[in-house]
Parts: sequence; C-alpha cells; structure tokens
Amino acid sequence: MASILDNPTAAVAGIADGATVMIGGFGTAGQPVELIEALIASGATDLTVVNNNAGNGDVGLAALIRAGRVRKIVCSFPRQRDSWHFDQKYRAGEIELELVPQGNLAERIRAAGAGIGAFYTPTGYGTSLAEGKEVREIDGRHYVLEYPLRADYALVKAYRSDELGNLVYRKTARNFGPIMAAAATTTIVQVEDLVPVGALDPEVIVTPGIYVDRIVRVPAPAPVPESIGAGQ
Amino acid sequence: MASILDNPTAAVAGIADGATVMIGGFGTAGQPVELIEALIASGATDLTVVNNNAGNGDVGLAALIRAGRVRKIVCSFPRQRDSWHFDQKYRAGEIELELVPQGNLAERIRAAGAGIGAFYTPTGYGTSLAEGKEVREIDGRHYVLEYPLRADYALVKAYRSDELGNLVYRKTARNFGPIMAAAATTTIVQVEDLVPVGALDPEVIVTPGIYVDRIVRVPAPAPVPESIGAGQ
Amino acid sequence: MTGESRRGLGKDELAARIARDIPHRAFVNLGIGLPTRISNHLSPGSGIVLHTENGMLGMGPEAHGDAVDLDLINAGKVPVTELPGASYFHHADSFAMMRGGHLDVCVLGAYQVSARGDLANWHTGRSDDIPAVGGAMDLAIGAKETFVMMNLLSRDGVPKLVPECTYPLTGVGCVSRVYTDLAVFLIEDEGVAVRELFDCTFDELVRLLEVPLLNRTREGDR
Amino acid sequence: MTGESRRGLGKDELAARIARDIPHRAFVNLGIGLPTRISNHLSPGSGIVLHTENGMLGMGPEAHGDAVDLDLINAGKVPVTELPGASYFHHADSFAMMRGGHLDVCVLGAYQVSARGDLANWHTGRSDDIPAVGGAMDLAIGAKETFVMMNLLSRDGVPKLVPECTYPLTGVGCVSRVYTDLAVFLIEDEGVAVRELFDCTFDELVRLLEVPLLNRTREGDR
Repeated sequence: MASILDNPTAAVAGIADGATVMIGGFGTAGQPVELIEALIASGATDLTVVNNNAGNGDVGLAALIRAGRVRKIVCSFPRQRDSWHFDQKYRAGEIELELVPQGNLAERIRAAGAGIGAFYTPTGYGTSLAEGKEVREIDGRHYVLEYPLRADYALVKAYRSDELGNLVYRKTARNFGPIMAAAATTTIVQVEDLVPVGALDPEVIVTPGIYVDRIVRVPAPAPVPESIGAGQ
Repeated sequence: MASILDNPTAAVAGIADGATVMIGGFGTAGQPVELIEALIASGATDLTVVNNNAGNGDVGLAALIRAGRVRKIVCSFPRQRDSWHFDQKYRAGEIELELVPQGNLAERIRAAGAGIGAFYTPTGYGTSLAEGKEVREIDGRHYVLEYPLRADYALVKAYRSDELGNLVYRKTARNFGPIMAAAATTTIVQVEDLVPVGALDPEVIVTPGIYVDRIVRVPAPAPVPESIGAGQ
Repeated sequence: MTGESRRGLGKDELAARIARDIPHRAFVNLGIGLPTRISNHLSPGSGIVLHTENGMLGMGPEAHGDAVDLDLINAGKVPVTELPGASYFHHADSFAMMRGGHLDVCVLGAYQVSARGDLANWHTGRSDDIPAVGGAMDLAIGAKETFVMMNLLSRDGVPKLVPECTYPLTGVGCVSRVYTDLAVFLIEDEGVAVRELFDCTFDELVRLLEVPLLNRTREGDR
Repeated sequence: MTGESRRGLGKDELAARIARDIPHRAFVNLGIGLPTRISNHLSPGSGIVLHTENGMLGMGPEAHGDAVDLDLINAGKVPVTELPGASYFHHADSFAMMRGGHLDVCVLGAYQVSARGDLANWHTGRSDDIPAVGGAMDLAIGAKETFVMMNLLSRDGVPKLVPECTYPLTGVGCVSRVYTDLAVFLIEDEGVAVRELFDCTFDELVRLLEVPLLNRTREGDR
C-alpha cells in the first residue's frame, strides 16, 4: 500500500546500482522529470531503463543517459531529432539498446503486470526484430513469441492521486503509466495534485492504489524542453 | 462506427442460427436482459453463448437456455442456486458446456480483441481443466497455453453512451462489457442513457466507440430476479 | 478455548484468528462462503482493502435495505457497499491484478489441502455434479499468500489435510497456510508445520493425520 | 493534372486523393510524416475519427498558441487538439486496438513496397543508422487496410514499388493499396493492379517498374 513521501529524493531512495527501472512517458508527455532528477542525484548507476524513447533534449531521461547511468535501454524509438545524448553514447558503444516495436513493448509490460508467462503477437513477424524468436502459425496467421518485461522500479507521472495511491492521468500523458505501475516491484509516482481518500470518483480511477508504493507531490511541472516534433 | 437503433428488436437483427454470441454480465449485474429477450423473439437458435454464468432464475440468459436456443455455453460458473434451466438441459445432454476458469475466460476474450494469437497462463496448470492443453515452464513457473475467444456478436449493457458509442458503465456491472465489446465482430449495446457527442469526459470513457456497432436505449431497467446470493 | 461442547474454534473464532494474521493495509480477497466471515473481524483502522474479482477494490460490508444496488455485488452475487477510496475495473483487469500477484492475501475454503500445498476446492468430482470453477483457480495461484480456512475433518470425520488430494485440483502448491478449527498449519519447503493448536495436542494431530508434521508451536506440545 | 512543371500529383494533391478513398465514419491512423497531411483534406462532415497510437481517439488538428498543451500530443510528439467525442486510453489498450484489427484504415509512408504487399518503412539498414521502429510494425499489420503514401520513385529515380524489398521489412504482406504521385496501385492476390494514373500511361509504368502490372484503370490505358 502506498506511502506518501515528502520529496522526490525520498521517493527514489533505495534504487540500487544495476536495477531495472521503467520510466513513464511518451517523449516528454508523462515523463516524471523530477523523479528522474532525484534518481540522477542519488548516484544510482548501471541501470537498465525501459521507456518508449531514449531521452529528449537535455533534461529528464536525456540527463540520466548523459550522466552515464544507463547501461542498457529497452525502447521503441530511440532516435529522435533531440536524442543527441543517447546518439552519442550509442555510437560510442557506451549504451546497449534493445529495440522493441512499440505495441510489443506495451504488451510485454502489460503481461508482466498481468502474470502472463508469454504471448504470441503478430507484430514484427518476418522482420529483423523477430530474428531468433520463436514463431508459430495460429489459424493461418503468423506470430512471434514475446516474454514479459518486468522492473524493479517504475517511475510514473500521474495527474492526481488520492492518499491510497488511486491515480488519474491527464490526456495523452497517460500513455505507459498504468501498465508500468503494474509491472514493477516498487512503483513510485509523482503527481501534481494529492487529494483525500474519497475525493476521486471510483468509476474514473485509471490506476488503482494496489499498484502504487510511493507517492510524491510535485506541484509545479518542470519546464518542458521546446523539442516537439522530434519523431515518434 | 455505431448506429443508434430504435428498439432491441432492431438492435439484434441479423443474428443468424449457429452464431457465437457473447453476453455481458456477472450474474444479473450488467446482463443485457432486453437484448436477450429480443434475441429470443428473433428465433435465432443453435447458438454458442459466452457468459460468466449459465443463467439466473427465469429471465435473460436463463430464458434463452430454457427456450432451447443455446447449443453450447462457454462459461466459468454454470451451477448456481438458480441455474435450474441450465441444470436441466445439461443433465438431459441438451447443452454442451465448455468450462473455463474465470480469469482465463476474461483473458481469452481480451486476447481476441487485442489481436493476441495465444498466451501462457498459470491458471489451471495441473488441473483437469488444463488436460490436453499445451504446457510450458517459463522462469521456473508452469503455464498453460490458451487461445483467444472470439464472437460474431456481443450483447452488452452499459450505463451511458454518447452518440458515437463511447461507453461508461456503473459499478460492478462493468465486468465483462469492455472486453466483450472488443472481441466481437458486431457489438450491440443497451444503455440506460444516451447523450450527445461531447457530453462525456474523454478521460472517463471506458469503452471507446470504435468497439461499438449498435446502440439502443432501454431507459427503465427490467425487473431483476430476487436470486441473489446464488454463488460465484 | 470455546464455550461450546465441540472441540476447537467455532467458525467465527476461526475467522477472527485469521483476521489477526492479515497485515494492516493489505489487499485481500476473501473467497465466497466461509472466508467472507473474516471481514466481520477486520478492525476498521486496519486499512485492509478488500478485492472482489468481479471488478472492485475497496468493497464494503453487505448492503441492506435502501443501500442495495444490484449493480454493486460481490463475487458471491450478494449486494455490497462501496468504501471511500474504492475503484472499479473490468474483468480482464481484475484477473490480471490477481494473476499478476498484486493481492497480498487470499483466503479460500477447501475440500482438501495436500502436504505440498495443493488445493482442491472447486469440484467434488462426482459424476452427477455439474462442475463450476468460477474464479477459484485464479484466486488459488494469484495472491502472494493463499490461506485456507476449513474444518480439519469432514463431517464424516475424515481429515482434509492429506498426503495427496483425491478431489480434483484447483491449484498446485499454492497454499501457504491452513487455518482449521483444531490447528494452524504452515506449508513449508521442509513439510507441514503446526504453528498453533486449539483444544488439542500435537500428538493428537500426529495420530489424526496421515501427513508428517513438524512442531513449530510457540509453546511446544501442550 | 497539376499546374507544376513536375509530372503527377503534388503532395497535397495526393493527400486529397487518399482522403477521398477513406470511408465516412472510418477510424483511421495517419502515420507521422507525409500521411499527416491527409487530415487537412478530410471533410468536416465525414465523421472520420483519427487515432493516435499514444492513446487517443478523436484527435483534432495541430494546436497553436494558447491551445498548446504538452500533455496532449500526437505520435509525432506535436501538440494537437481534442475533438468532441474523444477518448483517452493507455498504451497497451491503444496497441490492442491496433493489433486487434479495429482501425479501418492506416496510411503510412514507405521506403519500399513489394509486389506482395510487404512494407519497408522503418530502417534504411545502413550500419551507421541508429534504428528506431516506434509503432510502425504495429500499424503496418494492425488495421483492416494499410495504405501506403509515397512517391513512386526515390530522389535518385529508383522505383520504390519493387518485386522484393531490399530494405529491412516492417511487415509482411500487409499493404493493400499504394498511392503514389504517378498512380494508385492495388495489391491483390493475382498481383499488382494499376487503378488510376496521374499524368502517365500504363505502358510507361510497365517500363518503369520491375513488377508485373495488371491494368484495372477505369479508362484503360491512356
């Protein structure tokens, strides 16, 4: 059950070197920038990071990569106009890349939270991203076997939480938050707004508090870099 | 995209003999009674029905079974205190039963809507309900391979719809509605309330209109049988 | 330990005993039937959140009178209430929550539990029985801990904690503790351990059961 | 057919041509890059609903000025707007919608399309390129119909409709139509059919491409 922490530093305490950390967000929408900054300050390194992208501009995930803390990144779309820190590390051979089609990435994260051992997906069949993977024909269609993607920690940004960790998100910033919250051993959420128990309508809760371990309120969103339109 | 029909009879038009029909609801909560009544009146027979249960009391799914229209039922919990019509047909060998653990039932329906070819689930491993099914050990845990469950039609009850078929449900009557809506070729929904486009908050929509083909407003809910407490 | 003439704990005493072992602020599913009684013994300040597999967290007590809402029922199809902080979700999400290991504790009834923690609670296996499994198999294997609540002996006096289940299985190796009217058992890698005794002795249990037992009672053999 | 000196349709003419082939009230995903332009040519009364794979149906036009909300972006990470009837959902639900075949049409750009409808649009395969796939592979195989929008020839004048793709594949046999500046092609079981010609003749296409072509133009060879 969720605890409420005073600040991002306290919220990310205990993330050890070598941990696998899922980080929510699609580009900068839903990216928990303050939690990532606290993670950088914590000194944790040799991390495996799961995110759709590989950092935008100079803040958040990009700063974590620039600081050399990411040993491996699992993502669908690393190369963007403003992914220069990743690009540099990648070309220098200083970061490992596991490239996963975006829907397989989402479904593998969902499978981890849902206790599914593996699943057959049509996405990627016949492509280089399915090389070496088990394939099967089912009812005349070809599928690739994919496995769950779990994490020690998930860093997620939501819009609002109650004190039990029930979460709602805002517009397309929802993206990976709900599935990452369910796929990590410890889920750490930054929210703009924290409300009392009972203040959220039970019908509209997107992430039930059972998936949330730590909540920290970060009222003023950090400035977002002007790097929009930088690809998928 | 969704069409709005005038009455349940028009809404269920075209369901042919031999069709596979998913019917929402957990017991009577969320059961689309008026759509089922229209289905009975339509005369369609030799149906395969997917539902969690096998009818309660004398109305809705129970009446469809009593009328002898169901050749086979796929469900998790047929036997209840008030499942007498199913019980009689079953003992007389007049209805085929495919018994599926409730979570596998839900996940198979979800897989159909999500384009998953098959998945490995831990539920049922080592039990008689997994007999003859493929098993696999993954990371030290045992799993059973289960396949998607699709339907020609889904009959679903929701609380409110807008004119594009965006749906919200009410409390635990949500149950199988959202996943069945996505798993059927044609999804037919009865709602208590129909509102104009734009009247629903985009953040709280549970079933996007893309999954809905036909909507019919049934304002006054039918009387619900007094058969509560009749098992899982 | 009870004022009744029967030996061991009564159903409500047993429910209260189990309630004491459920950690504060845990997420818990109480199976239909006997385990439902445990909810009456959870202290209001415990912060324990009840899950019902038909799509809800934060389930409150049974509803009566005007509070009855047929859209708000539990897995036993009994009308219930909603507590502050509740949430609703669809069936695939609800069972993903169970299967994914997010519930802390699940308490189930049983026909039999084996020495290795196999559970049989869904089907008598009699040929004239109509089988019905519901969520039993998902509950058995889903939670971090699966507790069983049952009488140690059947009505015919036959032990229900057995070397191997003879009833059809619900789940393999899934039970971690067995709470009975006569004793609390822990299913451990080394075997079945007796943790607590109610109106009987360890030696009596040894004579009663065909399952080898380890003595882990606090007080030793009473 | 155009007032420009180049032959065939310009980008916006091509976008308008594709827009005409999208059924009213369809659910559509327009890939990032060139296909995004199609949205400018959808008539407001068409009832076409746009999907963006980062979790939204009912996406409106690009946002400007005060309407920019960085929590509301499209798959290209450009701020967009919300239309009445929109809905939001998480990434697994969004890609389930795609993979499950619920979108009517998806329009994608391409490096190459093969005569059997294989698509190559995600990676040049050059060793110095950092690969990035995004949602391309899901989009390619998910929709009921996958249209490609591209120039028929590369900047170097090399045909992009080919017997076999030499670029890394995005999806196998997934393209149903190819809309180009010079012609519209249908990928059919019997082969590649030319449906419409823009400032060129069927014989010119036959000479230009290594792919065998069927003539299915309405007017025959012009």
